[in-house]
Amino acid sequence: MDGIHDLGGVQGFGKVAHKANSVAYRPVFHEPWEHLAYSLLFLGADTLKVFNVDELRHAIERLDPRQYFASPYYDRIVAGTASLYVEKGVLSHAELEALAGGRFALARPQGLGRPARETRPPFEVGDRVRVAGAFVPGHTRMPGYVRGKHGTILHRTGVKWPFPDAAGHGRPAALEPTYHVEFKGSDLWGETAEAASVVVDLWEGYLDKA
Amino acid sequence: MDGIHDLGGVQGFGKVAHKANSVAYRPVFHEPWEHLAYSLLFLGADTLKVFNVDELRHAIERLDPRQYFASPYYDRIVAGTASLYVEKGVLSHAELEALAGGRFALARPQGLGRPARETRPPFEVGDRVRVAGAFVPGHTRMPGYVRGKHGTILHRTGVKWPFPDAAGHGRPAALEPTYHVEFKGSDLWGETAEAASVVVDLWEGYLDKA
Amino acid sequence: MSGPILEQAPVADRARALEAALRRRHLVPEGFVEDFTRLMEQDWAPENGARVVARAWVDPGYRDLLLKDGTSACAQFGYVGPQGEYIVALENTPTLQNVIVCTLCSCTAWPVLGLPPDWYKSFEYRARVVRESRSVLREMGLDLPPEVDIRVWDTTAETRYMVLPFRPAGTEGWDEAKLASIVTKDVLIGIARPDPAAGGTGGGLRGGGY
Amino acid sequence: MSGPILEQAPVADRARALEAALRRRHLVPEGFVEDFTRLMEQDWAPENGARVVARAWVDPGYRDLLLKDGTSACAQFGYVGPQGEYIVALENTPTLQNVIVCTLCSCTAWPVLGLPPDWYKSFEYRARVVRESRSVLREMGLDLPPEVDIRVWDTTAETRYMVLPFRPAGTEGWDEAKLASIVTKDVLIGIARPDPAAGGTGGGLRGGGY
Repeated sequence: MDGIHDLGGVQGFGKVAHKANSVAYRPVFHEPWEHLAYSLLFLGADTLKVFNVDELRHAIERLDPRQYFASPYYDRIVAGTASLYVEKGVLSHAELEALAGGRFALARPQGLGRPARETRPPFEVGDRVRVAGAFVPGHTRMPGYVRGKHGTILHRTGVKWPFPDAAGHGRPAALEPTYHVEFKGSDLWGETAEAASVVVDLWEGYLDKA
Repeated sequence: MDGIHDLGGVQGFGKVAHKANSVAYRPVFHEPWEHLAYSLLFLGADTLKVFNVDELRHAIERLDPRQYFASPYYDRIVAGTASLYVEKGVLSHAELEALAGGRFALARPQGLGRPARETRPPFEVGDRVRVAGAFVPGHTRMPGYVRGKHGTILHRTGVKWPFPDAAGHGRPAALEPTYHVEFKGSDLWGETAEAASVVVDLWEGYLDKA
Repeated sequence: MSGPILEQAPVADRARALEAALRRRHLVPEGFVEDFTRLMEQDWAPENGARVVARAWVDPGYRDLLLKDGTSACAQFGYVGPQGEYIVALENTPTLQNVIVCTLCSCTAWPVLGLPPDWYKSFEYRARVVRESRSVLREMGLDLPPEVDIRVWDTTAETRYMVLPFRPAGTEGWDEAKLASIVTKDVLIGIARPDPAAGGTGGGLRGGGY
Repeated sequence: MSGPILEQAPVADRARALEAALRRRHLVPEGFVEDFTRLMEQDWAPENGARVVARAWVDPGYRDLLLKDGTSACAQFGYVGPQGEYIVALENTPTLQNVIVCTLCSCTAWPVLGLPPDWYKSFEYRARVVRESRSVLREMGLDLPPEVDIRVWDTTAETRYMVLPFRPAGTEGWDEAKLASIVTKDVLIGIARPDPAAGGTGGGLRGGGY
């Protein structure tokens, strides 16, 4: 989906609040609850297998855009994780709000997602490809800034993964390799581009032979 | 600029909070300060001529994206208007904060903008045109969703206006007509489009003959 | 990171601070805010657009003028002023519904429609109506049959639009005032159609009905 | 409209509520949160990636393996686990700087880089580094000469990247531990280059220096 989480290339943001090598990275967590965000996420995704990480990503994308923008990172993880526990019937929204002592905003409803394409011959390193001009209402891992763009295959992964546009909706997902596709900076951002190239890791189903 | 104000087609938003013909539109203002937003804006733009409305639009686009998303409409007008009075040297940021009794967030700095193109022959009704694939770091009135798209001229305005990519930065701006350009819904949003067409009002300088 | 950015003096205090700073420099002419507020609250009203529509329904010559030169047609009633310098009327038919939006900010034909309503300025409407037009209209109460095409007009330049609805059956013999009474603000924006059952007995300002 | 959406119980209370709800259903195994937190706080650390880099600098065979099969090379040190199942090392040269980002969320190679730092997760970094790479790096303290190309890697699928910097002059004769001491988290992400002047006397965990 073309959500506000799809931030690549969005203009109007200020400086990154960091000077290279100037900041201590410990302690890893800054608030006494932050460790719970990833812990309870991986409890659900890995140990309990109630949902998968694609669904978690999509749950965060389904937060109201105002909530997404106003919430710090681990708050978004908590909100997305809680949304899935509720949607999967493990917990109820009412009990979460009772325990929290106030409103506990969850994600907006999800749609159906979409299956992977039919199997096609794989691409090879050096192939020119075009990112499909698809408009996907649900979860996808194709950032908007490469839609319809031409690039070159640098690498095909030796492992296959579930197609996220299906997996992110909890439906069966075909396994596909992904490709490291290099796009010329000027093809993405015109003369304002400052990188020689941007490499995006794209599922096979997002690509067509150029 | 490809800012977060460029909302056309962004997904993830919920229902519009309105039922057709069900809501009273009076009183026009809901808070006792809201009338000041447009009043002080038009004082500066029309009476004092300290800035123009393109600059005001750009000032709002230059608000921090988090502020933009968290602020109600008239709050954004106040913030943008105040930013321009300060940038033009009419008021100082410090006095605004002293009078407000707290922080008064203003817009992020602006860039240079860009001039209009050289004059070219005008387009005619029925012409097929292509929106230039430009990546404009400053103010522009070309919404991102038509960049590079093909459309058809429905109308050329009988009046010319300052090219906003220049005017929005307070620099001299050539006058150009605008064109009502019709884009097929499916050309903009693929098979998910629900409108037969979208008509966008575009300055001549945004267009090339297809 | 998001917290500090959003922490500000209340917007009411910031709006008053902006006014106070301008006043103590004697930059606000006597009565300026009061006069401009009266324009916004009283003079610019959807009843104006309704009168234009009613006249076009009963006077073919005026209708032709309205469609050819909306600005002049509106000026005949004295509907002129800011955000009304170049008015274009969009003609609905039984198989075409025109809908107005401003995705980049919230431009509206103030003199004939009044100030834009809250929902028109909402992120939801701005983001969705160009892409999910039919769903948005249905959610808002206008469930168009599939044979009706939707044409969305994005107010990205200086043209200000008003919708000219088609005169519904059941209004035969009505006078202009009665006809105007079924042309609401929502009808003029294009998210509703005139409802003959709602026809009042006269024109003028109506209460909470729209 | 934005106010009510953002009003919630404090995130600390919501995170604790989620934990409490899961615990009272006995869904949280004994020690699960503590063990996972130890992994995040202690086991996954940029010192791991630094050791990998130092080994590659002194052992050409290991370097070849790292560039051919990063996952296996990291597994030789025991650096395996979630978000480290498919590791690809990106080789810098004196004229090429690789930079890692995740524009859609904040994917990172946890086992070798540690959890992503705050700035990596910021909207600023995610939005800007794919488009304004050189400016962003300069602002953060890495002012690359124009002859150095930038290649940005967007972590949009399951590949997890680490940057293999080139070994700087002035480190001749250093042992692996000392070499590792100049490979910071920022170096492994690609927003800094190793600084021989910062070389410590041994490996292991360092304090606030990075």
